[in-house]
Amino acid sequence: MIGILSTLVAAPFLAAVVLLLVPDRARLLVRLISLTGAGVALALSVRVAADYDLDAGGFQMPELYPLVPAMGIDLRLAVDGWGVSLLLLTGVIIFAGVLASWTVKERSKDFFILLLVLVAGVCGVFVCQDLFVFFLFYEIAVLPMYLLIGIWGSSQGVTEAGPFRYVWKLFDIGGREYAAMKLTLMLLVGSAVLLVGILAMYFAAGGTTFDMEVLGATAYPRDMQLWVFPLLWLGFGSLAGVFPFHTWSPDGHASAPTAVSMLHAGVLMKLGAFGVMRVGMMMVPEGAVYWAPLVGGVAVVNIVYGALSAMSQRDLKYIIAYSSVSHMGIVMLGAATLTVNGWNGAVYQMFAHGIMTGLFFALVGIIYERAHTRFIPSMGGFAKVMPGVAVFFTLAGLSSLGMPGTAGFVAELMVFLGAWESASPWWTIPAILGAFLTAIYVLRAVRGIFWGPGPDPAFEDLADARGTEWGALVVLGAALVLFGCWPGLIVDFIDRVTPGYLGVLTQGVVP
Amino acid sequence: MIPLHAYLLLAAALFTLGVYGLLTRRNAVGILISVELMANAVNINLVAFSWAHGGTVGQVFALFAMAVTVAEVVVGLALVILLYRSRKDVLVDQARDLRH
Amino acid sequence: MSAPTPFHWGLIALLFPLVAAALIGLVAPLRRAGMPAALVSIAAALTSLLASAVLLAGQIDDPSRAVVEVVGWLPVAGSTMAEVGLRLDGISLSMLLIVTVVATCVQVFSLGYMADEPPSAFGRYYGFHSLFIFSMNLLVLAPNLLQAFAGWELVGLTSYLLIGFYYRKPSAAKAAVKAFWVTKFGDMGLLLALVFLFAQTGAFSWDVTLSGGWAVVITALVFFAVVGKSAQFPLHVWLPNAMEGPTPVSALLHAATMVAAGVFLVVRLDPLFVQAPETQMAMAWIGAFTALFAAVIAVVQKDIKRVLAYSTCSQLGYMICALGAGSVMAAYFHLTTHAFFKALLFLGAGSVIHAVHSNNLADMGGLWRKMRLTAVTFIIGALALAGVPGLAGFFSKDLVLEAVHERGLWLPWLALLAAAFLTAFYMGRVVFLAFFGTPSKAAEHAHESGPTMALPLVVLAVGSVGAGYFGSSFAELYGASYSFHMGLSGIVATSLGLAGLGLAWLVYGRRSLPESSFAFLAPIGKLAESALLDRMYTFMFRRVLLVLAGLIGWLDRYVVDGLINVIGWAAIEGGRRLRRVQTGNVQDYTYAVVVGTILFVIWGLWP
Amino acid sequence: MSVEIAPLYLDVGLGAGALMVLVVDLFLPTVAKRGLGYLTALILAGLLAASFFIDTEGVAVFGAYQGSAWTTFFKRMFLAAGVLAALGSIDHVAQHHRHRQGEYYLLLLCSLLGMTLLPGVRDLVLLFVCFELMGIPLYVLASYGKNDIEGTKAPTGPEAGLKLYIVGTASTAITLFGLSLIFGMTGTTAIAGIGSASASPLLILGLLMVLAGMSFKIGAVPFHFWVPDTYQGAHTPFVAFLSVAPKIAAFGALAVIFLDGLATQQDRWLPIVVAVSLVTLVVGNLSALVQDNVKRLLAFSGVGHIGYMLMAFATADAYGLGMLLFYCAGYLVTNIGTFLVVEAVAASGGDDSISSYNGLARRSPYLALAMLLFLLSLAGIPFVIGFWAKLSVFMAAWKAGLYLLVVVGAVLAVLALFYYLRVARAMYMEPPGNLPIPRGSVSLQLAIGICLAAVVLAGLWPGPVVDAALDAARSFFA
Amino acid sequence: MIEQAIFAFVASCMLYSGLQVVHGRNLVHAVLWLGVTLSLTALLFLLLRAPFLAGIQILLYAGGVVTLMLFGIMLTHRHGGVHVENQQGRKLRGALAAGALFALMSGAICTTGALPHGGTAVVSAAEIGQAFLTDHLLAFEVLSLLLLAAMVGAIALARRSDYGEVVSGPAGRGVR
Repeated sequence: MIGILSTLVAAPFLAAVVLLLVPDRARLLVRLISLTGAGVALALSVRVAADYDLDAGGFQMPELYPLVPAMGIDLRLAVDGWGVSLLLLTGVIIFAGVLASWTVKERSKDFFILLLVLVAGVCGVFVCQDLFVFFLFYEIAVLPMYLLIGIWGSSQGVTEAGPFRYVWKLFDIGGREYAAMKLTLMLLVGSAVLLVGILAMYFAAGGTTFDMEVLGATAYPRDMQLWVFPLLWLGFGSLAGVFPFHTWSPDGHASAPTAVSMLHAGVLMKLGAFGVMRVGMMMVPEGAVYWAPLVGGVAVVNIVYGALSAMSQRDLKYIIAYSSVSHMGIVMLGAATLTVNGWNGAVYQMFAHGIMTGLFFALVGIIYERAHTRFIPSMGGFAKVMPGVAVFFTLAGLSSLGMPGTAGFVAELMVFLGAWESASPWWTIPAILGAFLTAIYVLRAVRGIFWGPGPDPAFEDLADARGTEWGALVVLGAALVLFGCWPGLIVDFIDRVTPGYLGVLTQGVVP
Repeated sequence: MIPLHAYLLLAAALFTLGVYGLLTRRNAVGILISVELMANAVNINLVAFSWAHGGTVGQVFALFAMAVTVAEVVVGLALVILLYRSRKDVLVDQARDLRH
Repeated sequence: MSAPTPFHWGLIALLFPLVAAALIGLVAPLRRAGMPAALVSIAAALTSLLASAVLLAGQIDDPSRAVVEVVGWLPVAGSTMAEVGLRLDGISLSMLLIVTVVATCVQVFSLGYMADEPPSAFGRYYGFHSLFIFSMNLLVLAPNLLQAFAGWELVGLTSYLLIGFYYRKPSAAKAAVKAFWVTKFGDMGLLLALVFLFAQTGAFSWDVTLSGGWAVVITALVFFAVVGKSAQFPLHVWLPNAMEGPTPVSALLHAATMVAAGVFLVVRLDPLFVQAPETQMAMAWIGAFTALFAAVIAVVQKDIKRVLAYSTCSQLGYMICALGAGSVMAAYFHLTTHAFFKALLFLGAGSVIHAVHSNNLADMGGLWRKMRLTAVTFIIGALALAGVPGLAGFFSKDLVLEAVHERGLWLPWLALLAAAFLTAFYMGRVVFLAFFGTPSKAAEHAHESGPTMALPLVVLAVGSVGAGYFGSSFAELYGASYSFHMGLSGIVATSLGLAGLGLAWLVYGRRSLPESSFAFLAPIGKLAESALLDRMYTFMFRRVLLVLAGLIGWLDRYVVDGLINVIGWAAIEGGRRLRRVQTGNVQDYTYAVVVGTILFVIWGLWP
Repeated sequence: MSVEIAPLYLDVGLGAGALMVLVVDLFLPTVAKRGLGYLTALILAGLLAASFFIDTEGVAVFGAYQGSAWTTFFKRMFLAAGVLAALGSIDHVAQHHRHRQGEYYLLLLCSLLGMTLLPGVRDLVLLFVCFELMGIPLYVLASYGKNDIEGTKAPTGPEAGLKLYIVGTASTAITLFGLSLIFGMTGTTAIAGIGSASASPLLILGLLMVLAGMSFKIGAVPFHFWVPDTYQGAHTPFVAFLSVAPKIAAFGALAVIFLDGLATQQDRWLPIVVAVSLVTLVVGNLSALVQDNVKRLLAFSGVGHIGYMLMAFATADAYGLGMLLFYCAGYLVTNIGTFLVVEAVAASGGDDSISSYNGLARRSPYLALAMLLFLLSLAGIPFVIGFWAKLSVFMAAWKAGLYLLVVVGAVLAVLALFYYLRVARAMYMEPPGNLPIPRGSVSLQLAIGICLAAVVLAGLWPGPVVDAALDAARSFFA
Repeated sequence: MIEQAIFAFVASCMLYSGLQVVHGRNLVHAVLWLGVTLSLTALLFLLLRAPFLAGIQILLYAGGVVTLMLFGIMLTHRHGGVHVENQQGRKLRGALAAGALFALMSGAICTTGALPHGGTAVVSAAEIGQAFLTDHLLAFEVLSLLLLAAMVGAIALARRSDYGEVVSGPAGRGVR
C-alpha cells in the first residue's frame, strides 16, 4: 500500500516521466499534464492537511521503505505541523507556477519536466524523516535550477567595476549561464559542507541509521555540537540566503524564468531555513544555543543589508531578489530566537514569504514578458495599462512590508515578539527597522512602475494579465489575504509541534 | 663469499642507470634499452635472493620476469615501428600532439 | 430570531463597509460602472451609521455598558495569543458615530465633487472609501491593541491609496508615499510597543498595569506613532502634502477621522498613560508646540487646503496637549467637535475648489455672492474653529485650555492661547479672502454646487453648531463629568479669538491695515515656507539613506559577490597553471613517475 | 594442494573464449568480422550470467588462487565492463580497423582474463604475471586509435599507445624491483607469507616501489600524466574500457598486496595513500576545469575519481573496501556510458570538443539525457548511482577518521560539477547550429542503454549493490 | 677470494657497460653494450649458482632481445640517424633523479643489517620445471596466454593495414 505522502512526492515526478513520453509539439497536452501533476500535488497537500490530526500532533502518516539498509538509509516519510504548512505552500506555488508558465514557448516540455522534478524534490524534503534522504531530496531540488535558469533564463548587463574587475574577463558576469552556474555551485558547496555535518552526526550516533528521530535523540558531545552546528547552519544557510553566502540569489532570481523564480524564492529558500531549524537546531541543540547569537546577528544583518541593497537596485527583479534576502533574514531571526513565537513566526514567515514572493515574481514575469524590460526608470504609469497587475503588485508589496491583513504581518509580528523574548532582545530593533526600509523600497518600486504619468508610447499597448495568469495571481493573492486575516489556519499546524520541539531543545534534555 | 649486499648494490646501480637512460633518451628504442637494463637489475636481485634463501622460487620468479619482459619488448618494438610509420621518426619528444 | 444584540449591530457597523469594499474590488463590472459602486458604498456607510446610532442610543441608556466579544486569532503554545473582535463601550461608540457620520457626509459630497472622474476611477474611489471606513471601524472597535494596530495600519494604507488617487500626477504620487513612509516611521514605535507590551503582559489588552519604567517606554513608543499619524511636530510634514488627494478625502481622513486616530488611541490607552507622567508631560509640550507652530505656518499659506491642513495639525496639537494634561474628556470632546467643523471646512473648501478649479486663495474672492450656502456653512465652520462662543469649537477648546491650566502647564497654556488667536486670525483671513472682496477671474464663473454637495455641508454645519451642547452626554459616555463654566481660560481665549477675527477683518476685510505692516513677521513666513524640516528629511532620505543603500548595493555586487567570483577565478587559474605541466613529452611523464617514486621512498623510509 | 580449478571456471571460460575468438577469426571473411564483436559480447554476457549460478569459491591450483565473494564481485564488474566495451566497440572497430578486428577482441579478452584473476591471486609471481597479462594487451589496444587532431596528419593512436607503454613499462620495472625486494626480505612469494617479516628498510623500499608502480596503473598523481594523453589519443570505446576496468583491477591487486599481504606495515604506506588521495583529488579536478576536449576532461575527472577511490582504500577496513567496491561498480557503468556517448557523438561527424555537443538536447534528446545523467552520476548527484558511490566513500572515510579528505573531497565534488555542467551547458543551452544528428549504431545504443538503466536503477535502489559489495569486502578480510 | 675478485671484475664491467648503454651517443653501440651487460649478468648468475638461468639469460636476453633491438633500430633509422644527442637539461635532471634514487636504495640496502646468506646449492633445471608445474602452474598458464597476446598484439600493430591505404572489400582477406 502506497501512502499519501509517497504519492504526493511521486505525483510531480510521475508527471515528469509521463511528459518525457509526450511529443514536443503537443503543447497543450504538455501543459495539461504538468498542471495535473501540480494540481495533484496541491490537492494531496490539502488532503494531508485535512488528514493531519491536530489533537495528536507530532509526526503522522508514517511510511517506511528500505533503501540502503547497509548504510542505515531508508525512505522514511512522515509529516508534522511544519511539514503540512510547507507542503501547502509548495502546492500553492507550483500550481500557480505552472499557470504562470503557461506561455513558455521555447522547449516547454523540457521546462515542465525539470520544474516537476524540482517540485518532487521539494516535497520530499518536507516529508522526509531520514536525514540522508532529506539531503538527497534537497540536492534534487537544487539541481534542475541550473538548466532551468541556463536555458530559459534571461541575462542582464552588469557594469565592470570594483576591486575584482579582472575576474570579469573570465566569467560572463550578468549572463544567465553565469547566474545558473553560480547558483548551482554555491548551493552545492553548501550541501557539501552540510554533508560533512550530517556524516559527523551519523557516526557520532553510532553509524547505524539516518533516522532523524534517532539522530535527534542522540546526545552528542558538546564539543562536537559546537562545530557541527555551524556546518549545518552555513550548509543549509547558503540556500536560505544567509549573508554573505546570498550572492547567488540576486543573480539567480533575476535570471531565472518566472515559474522558477517563484519556486526558488518561494519554496527552495525555505528549504534552507527549514533545514537549519529541523536539522541544525533540533538535532544539535547545544550548538544551536551556543551559536544562536551569531545566527540571529547575521539574520539581522540580512534583514537590513538586504533591504538596503534592494533599495539601491533599479532592476525590478533584483529588488525582489534582494527583498527575499531581507525576508529570509526574518525567517532566520525567528529561528535564532529559540522561542515558540519566534519559531512559529519563522515557519509562518516561510509560508507567507513564499506566497508573497511567488506573487511578486509572477508579476515581474508578466511585466517583463510584456515590456521586455525590468529597468524601473524606463517604466512608469503602468497602472493605466495593467491595473490588475498593479493591484496584485501592491498587495504583494504590502505583505512584504508587513501590512496587517496580509500573511506577512502575522509572521513578522510573531518573529518580533519572539526576538524580544530571546536571549538577545536588541535584534528586535533593527528587524523592525528593516520592515520600515521594506516599506521604502517597495513603495518606491510601486511608484516607479505603476504610478506617475505615462506610460511611454512604447508601452501603451501592454496588456494586463490574462487567462491562466489571472489564475496564478488570484490563487496567490487570495492566499496572501486569507492567511493574513485568518492565520490560525496555518499557525495551528505549526504551533502544534513547535513547543514540543523547543522544549526538547532548550532543556537540553533528550527524551 | 660475496655478501648479498654487493649484489643488491650492483642491481640498484644498474637499475638507476636504467632510470637515467629512461629519463634522458629521446629515441624510443633507447628508452626500451634502458627499461631492459632496469629489468635486468631486477633479475639480479631475484637470483641473488634466491641464492640467499635457497629454493627455486626466486629463480622461477626471475624466469617469469624475463618472459614478461621479452613480451613487453616485442610489443614495444612493434609500437616503435608503428610510431615510425605514422610520424617518420621515433623521437619521443617529437610525439607531442596530445598535450595540455 | 431574537432581537439583534449590540454585538450584531457592531458587526454590521464593522463589516458592511468591508463587504462593500470587497464587492467593489472584486466585482469588476460594478467598479467600472462607477455610480452603482458609489451607491453600494454609500449604502454600506449609511447602514454602518445606522448601526452605530442604534448602538450609541443604547449606550446612552446604559453608559457603563461594555460589550466585548472576541474570537481567538493567533495561537501560541496551544493557547490563544491574540484575539480579534469587538469592544463596544462609550469611547468606541462615540468615535464610531463620528466616523460614520462624517464618512457618510463625505461620501455623499463626493457624488458631486468626483462626478467628473471616469466611471472606473469613481468606482475605485468608493472602493477605497469603503475600505477606509472598515479600517477605521476596525481600529475604533478594537478589543485590544493588536487589532487596533491592524486598523491603524490599514487606515494608513487607505490614506496612501487615496492621497495617491490621482496617481498619474507625480506630486500626488510623491505625497502618497511620503505620507505612508512618515506614518510608517512612527508606526515602528507602535509595533515595538506591541512587542514590549506582549513581552511584559503576555497580551495586547487595553488596560494594563505596568511597572513604572515600562509604562513610560511603551507609552512613549505609542506616542511616537501618534506623532506620526496625528501629524505632530516633527512628523507633521506629510499632512500638508497629503492635500494632493481629492478634497473630500482630506476632509474625511486628514481632518476628521484618521489623523484623530492617534488621539483616539491615547484615549483608549489612557489607563496606561496615566501610569507614565513623563510621557504625558512630553505630550503636553509637543502638542502645545505643534498647535502654535502649525498655526503660525497656517497664517502664511496661500493654498486654502494647506491652511486647513496646518490648522488640523494645530488643532490636533490641542488634543494631544489636553491628553498630556491628563484630560481625556477635553481631548475627546475637542476631537468630536473638531471632526464636525473641520470636515465641514474641508468640504466647504472642496465646494469652492470645485467651483473655481483652483486651490489658491488668490483665485477666489467674492464667492459670497455666487455660493451662498457654501459661504454660510464655511463661515459657521470657521467661527466654530475660531472658538466663537456658542459654536462647538468654543466649548471644547475652552475645556482643553481649562485642563491645561488646571494642570499648571503654564507655557503650553500660553502657547495654546497664542494659537487660539492665530487660529481665529487665519480662519478670518481665509473667509475674507475667499468669500469677500473682489472676485478673481476664476471666481467670476463660480456657482453653487448641486444638492449632493450641499446636503453634507448642512448636516455638518448643524453638527458644528450643536455638538458643543452635548458635552455632558459625552462626558457620561467616558465616565467623566462635565459642566460648562466660563473660567479664566475661556474668557482669555474667547477674547483672543475675537481679536484674531477682528484683526483679520481689518487686514483682509476692510483692508484698512496693509499686509505690509506685518513685514516684521516675514522671517517667520520665510521660515515656514522654506520647510526646513522637510528639507532635512529629504536630505536624510536622499543623501544619507539612498547613498548608504547605494554603497551597500555596490559593496554587495562588487566586493562580497566579487570575492565569490575570485574564488572561482582562483580555481580556474589553478587549473590553467596545472595544464601547462602536461607538456605532451613522455619523458616528462616518466620523470614524474621517478620523482613520485623517490618521494614515496623518502616519505616511507624517513622515520 | 591440488590442481583444483573449480573456482576458476569463469576464468577458464574466458581463456577458452579468447581462443575461440582467435580460431573463429581465422575462418571469417572480413565483412563478417563484425560478428566477432557480438561473439565476444555474447561470451562475456554468458559468463556474467553464469557467474550467478556457478560457485567459484575456494582455493585453486596449489593455493595460488582463492575464489570468494570478493573475487566474484570483481569478476562480474569486469565481465560487465567487457560486455559494454565489446558492444560499444563493434562499429568503431569494424569501421576503422576492419582488418584487425579479431586481434582487437582477442586482446580485450586476454586483458580481461588478467583482470578477473588478479583479485584472487595468492602469490606474487602470479600477481605479477596477471598484472602484465592485463597490461600488455592494453598497450596494443591503445595504439588502435585513429582519430586525428587538429593541425596534424598523424594518427594519434601510436602516440597514445607509446605514452602508455613507456610510462607503463617503467612502472612495471619499478614494481618488479619492489616485488623482488619483498620476496628477498620475506623469502616467499605467497601473499600469506609476506606479512610476517619484520619491517626492514629494504622491505619498506620494496613495498613503496610496488605502491609507486601500481599507482601508475590507477593513474594517481603524480603517475597520472599518461592518462589524458592516452584517453584523447586512443579510440573512444576502448577508452571506456581502459578508464575503468584496469583501474578497478589494480585496486584489487593493491588490496591483495597491501591490505592482505602487507597489512602489518600499514603505518608506512597508509599515510602515503592518504596524501596521494588528497593530491589526486585536487590535481585531477582542477586540471579538468579548463579542458575543452571532452575526452581529456573526462580523463582528468577520472583522475579525480581515483582520488575518491584511494580515499576509500585508505580506510584499510572492510567497510571502506566494500564502499570502494561499490564506488567502482558505480563508476564502471557511469564512465563507460559516458565514453560511449562520446563515441556516439564523435562517430557521426562530430569530434571530441565540447562545442560538438552544442544543442545535443535538440539533435538527440535521449542521447543528451543519457549524457546528462551520466555526468550527474559522475558529479555525484542524487538518484543516479554516482551519488551513492560518492556518499559511500565519504561515509567510509569519515568512519575511518579521514576527515580532511572528506571535506576536501566534498568541496571538490562541487568544483567538479562545474566542468561536468560545461558539457551539460553545451548540450542544453547552446544552439545546435549545423551539427549532425548523432546516429549511434544499435549495439552502441544498446550498450548506452544498459549503462543508463544501471545508473538509474541502482541510483533509485542501491541497496542490493551495496550489500553485495560489503559482503565481498567482508569475505576478503575473512 | 677468487669469487670476490670475479665478482668485482664482472660488476665493474657491468657498471661500465651499463653506463655506455644509457649514455652512449650511438644507439647501435648502446644496444651492443646492452648485450655485454646482459651477458655479464649471466656470469653473475653462475656465481649465484643458477646455471639454468644463466643459460636462459644468454639465449633469451643477450641473444633475443638484443637482436630484436637491433632490428628495431634498423627499421626505424634509414641512414645513420642513430646519433641522437640528449638535451643537456634533461641529462642533469635525469642524473639528479637517478642519483637520488640510487642514494635512497643504497641507503636502504646498507641499513638493512641482517640479510640471509646464500649457500652453494645449485638449483637444477628439473627443480625449476617441477616448480613450474606445481606451485606456479597457474602463472605458467597465464604466461603462455600473455605471450600469445603479446605476439598477436605485436603483429596487429606492426602489420601494415588500416593506416594510409584503404583495403577494400573482401579482397582484404588476403592480407593476413
